[in-house]
Amino acid sequence: MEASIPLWWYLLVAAALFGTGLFGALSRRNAVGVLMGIELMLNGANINAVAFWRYIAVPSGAGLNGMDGQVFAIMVIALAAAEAAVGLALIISIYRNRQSVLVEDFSTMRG
Amino acid sequence: MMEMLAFGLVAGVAVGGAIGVVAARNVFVSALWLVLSFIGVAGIYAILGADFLAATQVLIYVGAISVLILFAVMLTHHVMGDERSNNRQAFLAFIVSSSVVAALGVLAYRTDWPIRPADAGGSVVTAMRGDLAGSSAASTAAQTGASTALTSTVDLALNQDSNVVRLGQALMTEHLLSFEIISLVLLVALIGAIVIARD
Amino acid sequence: MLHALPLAESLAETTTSLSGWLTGLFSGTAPEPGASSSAAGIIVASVLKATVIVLIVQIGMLYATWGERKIIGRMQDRLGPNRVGLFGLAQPFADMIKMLTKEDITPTAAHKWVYNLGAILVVPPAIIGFAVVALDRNLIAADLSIGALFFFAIGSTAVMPIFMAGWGSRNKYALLGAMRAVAQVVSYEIPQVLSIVGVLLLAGTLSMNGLIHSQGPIGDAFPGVWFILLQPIGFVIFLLATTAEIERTPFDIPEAESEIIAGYHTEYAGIKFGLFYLALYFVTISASAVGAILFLGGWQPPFAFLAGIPGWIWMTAKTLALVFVFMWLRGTLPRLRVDQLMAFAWKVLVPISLVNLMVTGLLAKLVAGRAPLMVFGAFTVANVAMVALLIWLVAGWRRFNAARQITFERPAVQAVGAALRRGAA
Amino acid sequence: MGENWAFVAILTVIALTIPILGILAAMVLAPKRPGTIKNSTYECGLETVGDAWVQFKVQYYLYALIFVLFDVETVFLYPWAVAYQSLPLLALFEMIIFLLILGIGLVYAWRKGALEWI
Repeated sequence: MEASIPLWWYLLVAAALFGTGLFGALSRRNAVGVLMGIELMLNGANINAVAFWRYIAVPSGAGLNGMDGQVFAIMVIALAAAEAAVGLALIISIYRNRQSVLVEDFSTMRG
Repeated sequence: MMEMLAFGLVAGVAVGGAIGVVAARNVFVSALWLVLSFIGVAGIYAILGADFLAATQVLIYVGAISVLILFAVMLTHHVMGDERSNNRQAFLAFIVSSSVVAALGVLAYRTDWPIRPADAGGSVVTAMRGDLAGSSAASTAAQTGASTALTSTVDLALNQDSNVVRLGQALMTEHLLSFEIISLVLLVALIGAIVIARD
Repeated sequence: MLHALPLAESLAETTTSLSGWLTGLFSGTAPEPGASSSAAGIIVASVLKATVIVLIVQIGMLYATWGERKIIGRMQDRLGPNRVGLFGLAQPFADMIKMLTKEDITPTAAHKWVYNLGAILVVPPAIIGFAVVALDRNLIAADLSIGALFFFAIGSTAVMPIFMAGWGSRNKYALLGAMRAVAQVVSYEIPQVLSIVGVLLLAGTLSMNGLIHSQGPIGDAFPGVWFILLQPIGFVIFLLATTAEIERTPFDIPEAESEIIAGYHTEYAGIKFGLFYLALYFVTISASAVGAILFLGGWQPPFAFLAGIPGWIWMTAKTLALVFVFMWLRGTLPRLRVDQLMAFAWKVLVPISLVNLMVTGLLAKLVAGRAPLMVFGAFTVANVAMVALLIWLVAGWRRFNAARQITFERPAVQAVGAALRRGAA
Repeated sequence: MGENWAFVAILTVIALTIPILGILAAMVLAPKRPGTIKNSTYECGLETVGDAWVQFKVQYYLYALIFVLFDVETVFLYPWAVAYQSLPLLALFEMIIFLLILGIGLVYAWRKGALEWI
């Protein structure tokens, strides 16, 4: 029962989430929507980390605890929280200055 | 069989939610789809045997980050109505992202992953709870358990209770530096976000 | 409710033995927890268990509403419901029929999907938490290794339907109520999850049954050391934070009818309003049950010689006691002022629970392996010291505030103060 | 392990059907007499002015912000607490450093008035 699902299924789902997030990040006009796309991409990466933790042989010994995949995923979640906090604060700040959250309006840095 | 069914269900929820995120025209509705996708990902973690991570995913993503996103949506009210949600690059973006998915999928399928043999060995780490009455015997047992967990060959038998314990040990030993740095990152993010949002 | 329990027990035992029997049949080995069972067995057992849980919870909820009205009535020198049935015992069913036959209005302005989904989704988070509640030694539906965290994670998702209800109604007051409700719920979630870290630290597990086992009697003569004895501050914080988290009085500002109509469920009528009501009582019961497990020893009897009484009676009694405390709070305390609400969570509860957690950590290392009586004594001394320190700090802070107010109120004192400040500068 | 999660999944499905059944029952039992006034937005009898989906104060975002970062902190606290008995005393100080650093954030938010209710 444990290994009835092949690893690549998980990787495929992760890739699908990553790809959908990438599409969202590239194509949304709303800056909050772009941020949601980035969160989806991070989730896809996290699924990979946990799937590898579960499936891939780890070299034994070396004082390893064998929890690297999960620790990695937790760190990513923590960083995603920090990223969302700062990113959304930036969007709110820009909105208050320019009354818009559409990314094509944020082009003052263009040469 | 049942596991495959469960996997199909949660994977469908995760990917379907993700598609909803990019397809919805209203940002608020888009955020609700995002929550659904997060729940699906939590289900995938549960199937993978990462119980703690599944709960964390729900606690942080569904319970916290989504709240942050929804509050941000409320604070930027111009976008509440339906709108043309995609920009002119949408077609190009679709080609790029679908080719990324195709490439990753083919790679994942064709690579010969070094899968570890299914559940080799029994559980090395016994339940490490020592109750409070916890005489010295209990605590020494816990300590020897800890040392075996740290030094013996890595055994991923899914003894869930010990999984959380080992996670705590990993955070306090091998990953101590990243653990402490995370607190700094969170502090900087908090201060930065307060400064930026209040200005 | 009491009549339903033996039935539940026998049903749960039947299903457990059923799945165990199926396992043994197919694998040829003795069933053990965590071993893979047959899919059909698991599904049948799960559906039965889930139905039983939902029925018990439903009846418990109906009589919790009745009990609350009776208790509050007594506290306010009234009789409470007494017309429908004996002692008004049929009142909840009359209410249910009323809810079902009332017209169900969807406002024209509302976002139909989000509005209706909000009412539907408010119920599941309140029910799913019961999955990890242990009624007796072997009577736990899903003894997840992360039980306590699972409960809080499910509880944290309850903000989503609130948001959906408020936004979907497209009503200023509903949306304002939703924003305030979410801000309050998430603020009190932090002290709630922090308050039990001390318990986890002492028990060394997150599993609900594991937590109960570690509160068992010590030897034959000693009573069980419940965590309320070692973590009284944690328990009080847990109780207060939970009251706010489930938006019960005195923390019910998000739905304070005197301020913002009825909060995020202003626009809901009939059965959909009933669903919000349902969810409120569900979470009251489940939070009480989890409080009983974490701090009151769950199904463990208070004294070893009382072990003859079945565990589920203890568990039910403790849960009902905590439900009563929630109702008592509602009958006794006035509603908090809005500006005190957030300050109380962040400036009082969070710092106290952080200090409590560090002290507990230190003590747990210091007394590890000592005799139970000494452990208990050390914790008592530490708790008394912490409470004394807290009282001293609060008193000092109030004196400081009083002194500052006098300075502002009396012109002469103010003038002297200003002169002193000029001199200093 | 698997059966526990299977149970959670099935309980979720049953928990979803209860409100749906309730609403379906009300559809059959409850009267339906809609009217323009009855179905209008409820504001104690006043005419509704402007859209409800208005802009809110940034203060709400600040609560959510502090909440998210402290929620992340609990995720690190729980495994630490569960593993605590098998860890040396040093772990306590490692956690105290972690909490102190985050505590600075709380004090900062406090001083900047991010914790005041509007």
